Amino acid sequence: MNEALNTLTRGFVKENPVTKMLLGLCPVLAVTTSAVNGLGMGLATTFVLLGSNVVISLTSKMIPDTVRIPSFVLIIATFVTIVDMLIKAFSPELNQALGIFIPLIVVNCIILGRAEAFASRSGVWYSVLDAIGMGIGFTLALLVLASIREVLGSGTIFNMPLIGENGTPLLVFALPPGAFAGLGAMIALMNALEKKRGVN
Amino acid sequence: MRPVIILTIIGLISAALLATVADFTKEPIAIAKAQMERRAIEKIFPFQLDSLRTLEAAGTSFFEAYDTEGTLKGIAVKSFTEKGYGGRIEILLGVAPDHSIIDYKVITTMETPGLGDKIDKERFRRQFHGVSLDGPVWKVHKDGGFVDELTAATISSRAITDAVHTGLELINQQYPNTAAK
Amino acid sequence: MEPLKLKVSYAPFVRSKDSIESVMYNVALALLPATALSVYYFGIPALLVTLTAIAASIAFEWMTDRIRRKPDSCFDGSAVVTGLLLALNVPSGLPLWMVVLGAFVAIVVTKHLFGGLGFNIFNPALVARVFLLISFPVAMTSWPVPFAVDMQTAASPLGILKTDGLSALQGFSYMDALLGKTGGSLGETSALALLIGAAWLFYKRYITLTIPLTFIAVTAVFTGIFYLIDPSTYATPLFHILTGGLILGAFFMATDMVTSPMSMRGQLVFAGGCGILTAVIRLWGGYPEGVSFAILIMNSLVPLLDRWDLNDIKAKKQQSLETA
Amino acid sequence: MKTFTVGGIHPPEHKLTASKAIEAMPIPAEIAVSMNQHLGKPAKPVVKVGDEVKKGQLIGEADGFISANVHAGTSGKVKAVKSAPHPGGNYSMTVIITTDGKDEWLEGCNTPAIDPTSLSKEEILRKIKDAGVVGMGGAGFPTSVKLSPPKDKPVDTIILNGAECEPFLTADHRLMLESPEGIVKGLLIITSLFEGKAKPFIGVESNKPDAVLALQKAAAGKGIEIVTLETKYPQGAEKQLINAITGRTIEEGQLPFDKGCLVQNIGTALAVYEAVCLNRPLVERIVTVSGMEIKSAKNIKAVIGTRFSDIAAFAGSMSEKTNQVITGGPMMGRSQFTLDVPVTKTTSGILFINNTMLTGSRERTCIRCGKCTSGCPQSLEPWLLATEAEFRRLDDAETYGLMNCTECGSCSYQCPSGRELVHWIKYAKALRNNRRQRKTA
Amino acid sequence: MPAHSLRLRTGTLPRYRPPEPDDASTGIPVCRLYYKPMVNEAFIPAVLSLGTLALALGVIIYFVSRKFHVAEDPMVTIINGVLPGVNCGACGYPSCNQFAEELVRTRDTSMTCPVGGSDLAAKLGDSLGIEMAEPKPVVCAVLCQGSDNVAKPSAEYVGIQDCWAATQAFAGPKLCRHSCIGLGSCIAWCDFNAMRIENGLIVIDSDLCTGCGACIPACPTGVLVMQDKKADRIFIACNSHDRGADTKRACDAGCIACQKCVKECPEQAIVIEDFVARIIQEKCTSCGKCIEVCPTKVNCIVRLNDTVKSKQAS
Amino acid sequence: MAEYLLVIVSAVFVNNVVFARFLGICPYLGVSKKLDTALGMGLAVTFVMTLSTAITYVLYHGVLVAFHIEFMQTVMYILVIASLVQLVEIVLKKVSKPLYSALGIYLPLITTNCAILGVALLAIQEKYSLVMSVLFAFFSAIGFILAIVIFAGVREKLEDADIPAPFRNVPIGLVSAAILSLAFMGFSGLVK
Ligand SMILES: Cc1cc2nc3c(=O)[nH]c(=O)nc-3n(C[C@H](O)[C@H](O)[C@H](O)COP(=O)(O)O)c2cc1C
Ligand SMILES: Cc1cc2nc3c(=O)[nH]c(=O)nc-3n(C[C@H](O)[C@H](O)[C@H](O)COP(=O)(O)O)c2cc1C
Ligand SMILES: Cc1cc2nc3c(=O)[nH]c(=O)nc-3n(C[C@H](O)[C@H](O)[C@H](O)COP(=O)(O)O)c2cc1C
Ligand SMILES: Cc1cc2nc3c(=O)[nH]c(=O)nc-3n(C[C@H](O)[C@H](O)[C@H](O)CO)c2cc1C
Ligand code: SF4
Ligand code: SF4
Ligand code: SF4
Ligand code: SF4
Ligand code: FES
Repeated sequence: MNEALNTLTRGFVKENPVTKMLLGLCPVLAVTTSAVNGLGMGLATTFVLLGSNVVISLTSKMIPDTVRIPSFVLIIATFVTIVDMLIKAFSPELNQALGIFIPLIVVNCIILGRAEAFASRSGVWYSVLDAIGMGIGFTLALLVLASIREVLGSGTIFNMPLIGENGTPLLVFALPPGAFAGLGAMIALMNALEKKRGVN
Repeated sequence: MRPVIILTIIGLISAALLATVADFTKEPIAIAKAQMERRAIEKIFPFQLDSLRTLEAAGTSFFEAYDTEGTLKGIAVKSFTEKGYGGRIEILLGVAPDHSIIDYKVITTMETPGLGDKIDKERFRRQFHGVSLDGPVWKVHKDGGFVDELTAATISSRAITDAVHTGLELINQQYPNTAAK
Repeated sequence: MEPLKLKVSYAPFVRSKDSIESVMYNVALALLPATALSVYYFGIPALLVTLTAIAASIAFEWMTDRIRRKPDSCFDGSAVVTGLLLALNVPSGLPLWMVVLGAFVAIVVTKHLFGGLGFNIFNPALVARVFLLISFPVAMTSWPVPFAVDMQTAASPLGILKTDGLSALQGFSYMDALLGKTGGSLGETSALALLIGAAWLFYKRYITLTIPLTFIAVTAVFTGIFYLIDPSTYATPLFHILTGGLILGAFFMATDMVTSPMSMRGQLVFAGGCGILTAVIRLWGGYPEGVSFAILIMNSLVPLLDRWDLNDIKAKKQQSLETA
Repeated sequence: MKTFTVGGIHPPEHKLTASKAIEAMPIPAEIAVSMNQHLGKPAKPVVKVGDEVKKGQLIGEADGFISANVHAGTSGKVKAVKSAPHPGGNYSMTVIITTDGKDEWLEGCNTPAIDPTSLSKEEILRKIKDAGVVGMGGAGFPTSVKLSPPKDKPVDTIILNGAECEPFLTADHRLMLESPEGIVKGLLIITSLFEGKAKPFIGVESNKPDAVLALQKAAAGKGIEIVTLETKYPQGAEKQLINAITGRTIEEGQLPFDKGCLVQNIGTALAVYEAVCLNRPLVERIVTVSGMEIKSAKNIKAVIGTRFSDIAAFAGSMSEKTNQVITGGPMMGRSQFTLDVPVTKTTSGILFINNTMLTGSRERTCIRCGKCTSGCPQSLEPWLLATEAEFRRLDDAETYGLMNCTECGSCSYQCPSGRELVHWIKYAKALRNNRRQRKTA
Repeated sequence: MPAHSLRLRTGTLPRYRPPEPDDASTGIPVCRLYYKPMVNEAFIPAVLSLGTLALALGVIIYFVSRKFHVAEDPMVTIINGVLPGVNCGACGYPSCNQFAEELVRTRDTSMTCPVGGSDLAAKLGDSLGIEMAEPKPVVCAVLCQGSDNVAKPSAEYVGIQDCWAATQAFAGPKLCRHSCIGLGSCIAWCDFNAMRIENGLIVIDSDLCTGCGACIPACPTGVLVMQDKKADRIFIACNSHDRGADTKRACDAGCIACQKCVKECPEQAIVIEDFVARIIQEKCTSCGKCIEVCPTKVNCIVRLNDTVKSKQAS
Repeated sequence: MAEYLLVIVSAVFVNNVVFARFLGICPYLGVSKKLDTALGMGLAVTFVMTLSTAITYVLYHGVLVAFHIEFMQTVMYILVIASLVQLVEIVLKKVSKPLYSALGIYLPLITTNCAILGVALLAIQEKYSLVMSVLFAFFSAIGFILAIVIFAGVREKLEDADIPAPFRNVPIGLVSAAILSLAFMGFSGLVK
């Protein structure tokens, strides 16, 4: 049980896919202009991760090496397309905000990475835990970065205004430079915290 | 040949799955789109609208809004301009039957958040309320017109003025007989 | 005789009088005419902005030294120069908290995160300026009018050119631009005051003229070509030289040795690139002024330009080995 | 006025002793003659404790091709043969002699002048070798070896180096004023070895017009060209001197004779004359004793082996502010950790200074100002070499010309950040050599 | 939730009912999901096209990979995975990878990785199916105890803080020129964090030291040497080749070559070489008799674990 | 002509894949430690990006649109890209050892480089013609090379810099990228 717990939780912080493994950074940077978008992207990715991890852990024994990658991406792409269509149908606003980055979940390195590194070598149960753990970690990272950017860049959080009409938000945080700098600061912070913990 | 067969099988399953899901979601997707539109129009018009008639003409869409009694209360039109700071801006313009502006809403914009995208703010939109085509000069203040431009976003202000003006002209062409004068 | 306490060090045992301090404080001195003039034109707010920028820069320098447990560098003059240049790059009416924020971006983010003096890739004052410009476009483009009584603002000549076209510039006078009686940031207004300072730096050999002259010449040629093609929409090259931050940028910011190439060849490419980018952004870009962006973009190419020289040294060595 | 084309600096000259005539220093009670006074392998001591020696007696024998004989500087008794501090900063095998005050020459030494034209080329070279003459301009390369270049490298230019570009030093200057004839004679002996195919030059910096005059007088009609050189450091460095006088450039890895040149210090020329014509081994030399912290700065003629402590006493002792004692000039010299070190054949000066650079923080980061590059006479990028050294990228340092650096110190002098550029370069060279040795071992 | 209702019945799929005309006229779209055939109009083309594409690509990959197959020894990868991967060079190869390649190529059982020790040797042997020789465990020790309060200083060194740099300026800041200079040039070469400077003297933690030997050539004065990794190993912790009197003047812990230990040693395991005692390790039984007779102020004969322990305590 | 020029300027500078579109960030950060490897990655990306955009363009119009199965876009595209990458890798390994050792190691990384798929999708979204799509893909890749090569230069220089420990490597890389994208904002407005 301990191992299961570990499989689940390590993705949260210790092996966080974004801040530690530096995977799937494009959506992290691109869609984090508002907390809602970050959350939506995180959940969509988690869903795909879960689906593909399950299917791949079940089928990997049957898939020969020569076509391993094409098969995996095919499976992943199927889930992504499903998510895409579901979002379009049930949350057109989110669809508009996430745009091209929904189909791009396919190439989010986290998913293929987990498929290759974990799901194809582990049982379903652990693959599910891994997917959920990593998904939560990813969502967490997105949510944190998105909240910071939304608060600083637009002066709102979950679209609720925090400053008055005349307040001046730090526009850069809504723009690409703010995304890069915010992520950089976040990773540095994680490094610093980890070092501190390591010393104690 | 096993790899080939496996890959093909995965392809077949995937395609079958997707086709099914696509078919299921086709309707909801279309509806969701229509609803987004309707909701946008509802936001423009201050009254409770009942039925909506869509008209495709002049390369754009017009929406006639009726109240529960079936009287025409307003017309909305999709209009756009290419002159924005970030390029194309699309708006939905709503006018009263006398062709005076009720309100507009920006549908798509690439204007800078916090700057140019303030064209969608109530404070800026307010100045267009009640204005119609051949009242004032359709330019921003700086160029001698009636529109108070946003600070540091003259370009966006000009663009939106252009888009609204175009929209009014489209409606005038489409509904000449209902013109106020 | 008392046994002497001798100290052992390595040759040479005499050193020139130059130090980081002497270099930096001379740059600050060279900026004094422009600063003084801007205070004369824009009054107390300009003085406040300048003092705040310098004080905040020194304070942030001191704080980072503390945090990083480094020997004090807050009075080596580089923070003063950065602060002063930042002040000269912003409108005189800028709220002081924005100035402090700019100093933070310059000193902490652009300089010390990269390792401190000598390691920074980008020009700190310019990063701060661009950061402020993009964060607070309204505040950063509200240029107070010289001798204004009630904080009246006006667009800078380049701003007018960008938004309203050449025809709106009827009243423009080259003399005013030379003396600085136009709207603009603290230091970019008076070309003359800046040139006096630059002459001092050149006389003291703290700058060479390769970068500034190439930069200005390329900008002039590029804008000149388009002026000749269509004088009714494009402004004259002289207009482009005298307005905006070209003089300030070319003589004081592109010359920052930390962020510019070391070899003559590299400097030519660097300055040429700055010139072309400045002209392109001014003529067709969304921003009226391109000097800051141009220098920053070329800053990023400096490691490659340096590397180009090093590869050449290596290649030459290889060649001489082969012939030998 | 001629000068070299690339780089160069202008440090303050501080030639405090330019007008002080050479004084002979009395022989101290004890001298310490190092076996390592030259480039190459140290000499082998050939005396034992208790041996009586005469002035000019061989006490150390050249050991190998690049090595040189060492002679006793005065008469006395060998007190010890042991490892002792050396002005190069380390220790070396040293013969310590208790002097007897008689200063008796060994028989056959210090004879009346003989005519060098009566000697064959081989005899001249043998005499130079026997007398232990080595380059007195700094490196101490055995002169007899330098004077026998390979046959396939014809020498067409012989240059006497009277530049003395280092601040403070005036030993060569005084020598040119006081013994111009000996110098010229030495030069003519050297030239004669090349059978009239080589043209002799003497290069002197423009800050010594009196020396130029003296040499011109002594050399009149002898086919020697006296060249006045711009006062610029390092005018006296071999490669720069050759460049200034002939316009040729010594490439990396080349020796002067690859470009048909031969450079000797003027002191070396005098030593050659004395060895060949007067049968005097090299046992004394001119030393500039200077610096702000010594009471009476002067030029002295000292017996090789005289300890710095004795010299300090002779020059009226140093002030309490002294914190560094340097052999050689301030640009290329070495600081000493003890005053027990003796004068060697290459000791051109001893400086007593208060180096204010030693207090407070010295080295800061490079601000890429390029001053070191513009000052480097070897067209190197010193800041780069120093960085590569700092990160121990020795191969890279080597491709950027590490071994081409003459360690002139112009770069460190110029650097506003107080970077220890030469020291880093020296460090890289040391690590490189160590690595080489281990590879071949 | 969107305004329209989504009703799904369990059991069978609901039947699809096209929207009624009046729905359109009111403008309020109503969506109801009813049963709908599995095979819709997009189904056939989708399945066919993706199937064909997958088939085609599969066939191409299959044939191309057969035709262009390149043989590679997977063993190198396996060995690489087993090796520590620190590229310390102790094995005599510049990198772990080259060690692996060479081992796979030659299957030379005498090749050893000192860092990995016997455990690793066993693993390597298992992977390759051969019996590997076991490396003798060694550890680095310092032949000097001249810390700041023991060794006398010569002059104050001001300059680049590095042992090699200091030796370029002079013989070193301690009067004894054979001593540890104490500026830690060696530390940068240790990949295992086993070295530190205390009181101007290098200290090696023999628990962390793997005996890779990377530090040894990094020391300009040569005070680092390899010793067998044995806690009670005895050695002379001094490197001074000066005469006794000079050594004594320079340092309290210096070997003055007094011969007492030589005479005391029952195994004749101690010799004096160039004014310093040396223990012939093959003969030494670690009896410790020599330690008792050494007259120096700070005993220069030490046991390996004592050096580490005492210094760790201080 | 002007239209082509605009697409080029837009793809390289104004809407640079990395700084403005946030595509291909993983290799941008991961493979930029050394200039040579960065260039290798850039070239590999250029090759695959151009080729795959051309193929997917044909696939889209020839199959997806023809049969009204646009929803299969993602699946088809990624299958093509993944197979293409694998094919190129296999062939290269056999045919040209030097080219393989130069580009080979980057090829597997490209499958998960979202810039490839992103650009292929964008070309369709922007309704470009075939020629325009290929041009767009090629110059987007040039934009990627520009970004990654500049960045590699910066990082090589930063190697010697005394950067605060938590910021070493990736964080300072991101901060540099932030400043770079700040500088690239100067191009905004150049192309609408
Ligand atoms: C980051 C940034 C984004 C901008 N975005 C817009 C914009 O969306 N709309 C706009 O009209 N101007 C925008 N501008 C400002 C224009 O460049 C120009 O300065 C302005 O439109 C004219 O100034 P004015 O309105 O004060 O006359 C932006 C400026 C910056 C710095
Ligand atoms: C290994 C070696 C061999 C040399 N051989 C010769 C030689 O054959 N002829 C010569 O003129 N100089 C020779 N030199 C001497 C150098 O050219 C140079 O004069 C000497 O190192 C002293 O130079 P410095 O005082 O400028 O440092 C040799 C030097 C070295 C290190
Ligand atoms: C930087 C530098 C400066 C030098 N300055 C002098 C000098 O002023 N006078 C001199 O005789 N030799 C000077 N030398 C030594 C010469 O390079 C050269 O070794 C010497 O003149 C050869 O003559 P020698 O073998 O007789 O000593 C200098 C060397 C260097 C590297
Ligand atoms: C000629 C010269 C120009 C300088 N220009 C700038 C500048 O534009 N911006 C700045 O922040 N610092 C400038 N400095 C100061 C200093 O180099 C700068 O703080 C460093 O870039 C910080 O590492 C300059 C210094 C000199 C000597
Ligand atoms: S010491 Fe070397 S690098 Fe420095 S200036 Fe002299 S020759 Fe050039
Ligand atoms: S002189 Fe000093 S600061 Fe200037 S470039 Fe050279 S090393 Fe750097
Ligand atoms: S052991 Fe050697 S390298 Fe290490 S600190 Fe001592 S002297 Fe320096
Ligand atoms: S005498 Fe021995 S113990 Fe003392 S400092 Fe020298 S080497 Fe070290
Ligand atoms: S998510 Fe875009 S390249 Fe990894």
